[in-house]
Amino acid sequence: MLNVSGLACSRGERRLFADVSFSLAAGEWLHVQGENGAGKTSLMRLLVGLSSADAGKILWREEPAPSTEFRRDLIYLGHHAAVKEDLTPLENLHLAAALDGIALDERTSLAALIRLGLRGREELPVRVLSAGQKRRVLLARLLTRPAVLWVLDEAFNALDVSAVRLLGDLIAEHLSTGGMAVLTSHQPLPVPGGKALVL
Amino acid sequence: MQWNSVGEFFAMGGYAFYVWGSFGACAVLMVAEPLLAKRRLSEVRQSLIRERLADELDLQQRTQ
Amino acid sequence: MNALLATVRRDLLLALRRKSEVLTAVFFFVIVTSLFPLGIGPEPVLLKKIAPGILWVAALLATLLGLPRLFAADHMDGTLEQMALSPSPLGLLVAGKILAHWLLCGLPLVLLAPVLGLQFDLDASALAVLTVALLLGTPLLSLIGAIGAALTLGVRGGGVLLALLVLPLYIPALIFGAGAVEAHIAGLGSGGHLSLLAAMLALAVFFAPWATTAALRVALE
Amino acid sequence: MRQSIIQWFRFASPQSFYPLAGRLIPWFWGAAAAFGIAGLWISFFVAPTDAQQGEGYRIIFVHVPASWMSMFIYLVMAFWAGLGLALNTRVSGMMAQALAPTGALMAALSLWTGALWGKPMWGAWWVWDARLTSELILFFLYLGFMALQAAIDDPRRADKAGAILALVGVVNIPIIYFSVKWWNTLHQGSTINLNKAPSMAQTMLWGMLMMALCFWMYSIAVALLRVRAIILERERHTEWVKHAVE
Repeated sequence: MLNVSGLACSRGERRLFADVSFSLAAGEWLHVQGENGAGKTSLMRLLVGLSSADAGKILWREEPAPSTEFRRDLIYLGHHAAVKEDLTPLENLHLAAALDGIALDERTSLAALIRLGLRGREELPVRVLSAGQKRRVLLARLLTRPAVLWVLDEAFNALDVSAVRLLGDLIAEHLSTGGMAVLTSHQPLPVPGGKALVL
Repeated sequence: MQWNSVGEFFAMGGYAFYVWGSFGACAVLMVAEPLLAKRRLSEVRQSLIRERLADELDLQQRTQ
Repeated sequence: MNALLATVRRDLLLALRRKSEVLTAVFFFVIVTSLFPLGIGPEPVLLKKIAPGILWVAALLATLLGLPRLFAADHMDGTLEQMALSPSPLGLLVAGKILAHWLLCGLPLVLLAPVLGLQFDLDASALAVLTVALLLGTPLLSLIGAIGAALTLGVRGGGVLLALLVLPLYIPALIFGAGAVEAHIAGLGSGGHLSLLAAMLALAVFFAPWATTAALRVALE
Repeated sequence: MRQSIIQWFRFASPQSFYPLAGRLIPWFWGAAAAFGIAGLWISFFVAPTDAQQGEGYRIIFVHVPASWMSMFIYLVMAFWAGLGLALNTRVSGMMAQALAPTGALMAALSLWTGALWGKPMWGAWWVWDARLTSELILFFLYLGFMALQAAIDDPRRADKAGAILALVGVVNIPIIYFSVKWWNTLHQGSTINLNKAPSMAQTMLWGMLMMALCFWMYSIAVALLRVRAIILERERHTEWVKHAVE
């Protein structure tokens, strides 16, 4: 479903990578590896359509991405917290859903927050939560926002042992229902299978 | 030709300051701008030539 | 359309949690307009003559004050990135943010202007024209300002640069806005000015969100 | 048809534009000098003394061409910027960047000569005349464009942001000009206008035309010179640049 061919990217004068090609089918995931500065994040941003490639093509369901359909199927979590500090976790989830034009009932959002271990913090402003808990609020979007392709950049950072296991389970569940994922990480990931791409 | 003498020409009927001020400013700036642009070009060129020389010297030292 | 309203609701909710930021611009407007009589002297005829210009310049600067924050916070915490990747068109979300900015920074000025106009001895009909002119003009200021805010997002010295980029583009709004009130006071009728202001607003509603979106995509790259 | 499009795109690459610009520059300098000599000859020795403004009116022979060029260069700049945005050609952005300082210079000259004309004619260095005011705003627009480009480190982003600003500016210029004119008539503008010498004789028109052509050729030459520097600065890490300089 996702076909990437001949992708090239340079930052300023420096060529980061060239001729990156891979494809993903339902239930598959890709582990993007590489040293610091190898261009993992640049590849992720290229992939989701935040920046444009020097060369190469990205096809989603045989159509060139980024299209509206691609964006509907995509969820991207990057380095940023991407949550509003002044709002509560619950408000954050609901406002994000509203911006995306997706219906979200309170049952689903509450269940997502509880699954991510935020019981009792649903109505506190995010500002008072710890860094790891903020990260969990963001991860809750994986449960409230239906998407086929998950692009997670360093999603396992700043998470404790139980959260790492939880995220691993979430990804495994997602893959088993026909989803796809592209992940970057330095450490081995608690998700079975997966293709590897070294930059 | 309406000028009877060089002095009259430069006096510009009493408007010398204004007329020569205008034409003079144009002349000065329109000479200065190309010179600045030219200097910018030669500076880049010089630094490129320096870099190439450095490359050559580097290569020489390595082959020795 | 729902996405637009959702953005408006979100930004209003956020502003409600941080009231001080909204109130700064309003206080600025009040203080600046009150400073002029103190600097110029209390002569009613003169004050009446310069009132439209002062109120408009103050409104312009007050709008400018809130502009750097329009996208900066969302840019910092990554929510702007999420908006750019949302299935909803970014143009609509941007339009929503601009509308919210106007509701927070522009509308209070419109509502306050008649009160401040009293300081300058403007009569009731002149105050009405002033309010209508600001009602048409302040959204225009928000729309044009949004382009500048997007262009200078995350750029060195962004705030000052924003003023340099946006203020020249504000001149037509200032001329027709203040001109409407002056023409009314002079007995010439303000219809022409106001309809030109409305025409510019229509043009800006159409183009500004589009240009802002393009600038934001460049800034996010 | 297809062949000619490819031909055009060949020149759109910095690598082929750099030597092309180098070959063209002397021709434009020559043309600028020829038109300049002809223009100056007409301005000082052929054009008669004006009955109303005396010799002071001769300022229009530089003021009007500078004003024309300052507006024209903004249009050309916006054209290149739009081309760069639409086709993603690298040279376009560099051209826009190279043109801006020359445009700003022309606007500055127009303001300076306008002030020098205004002092003897209106008795004041600065009068809020519609043309001068628009010129001042245009000058600000140039400064904004240059400041924005200077503030952004990544040249690709600088080009794109500058392009959007130039296009916004070009939409606004007619609106600004019109609004300033309207404002000026409402506030009783000046009666003598710098740009309409009362008895605009044929020879005066010729003088202005020659000087305008001189300024035009000059602008092209200096912009090409600057774009060559910009090309080398930006492409300094490519292979071809290493061989381009001797």
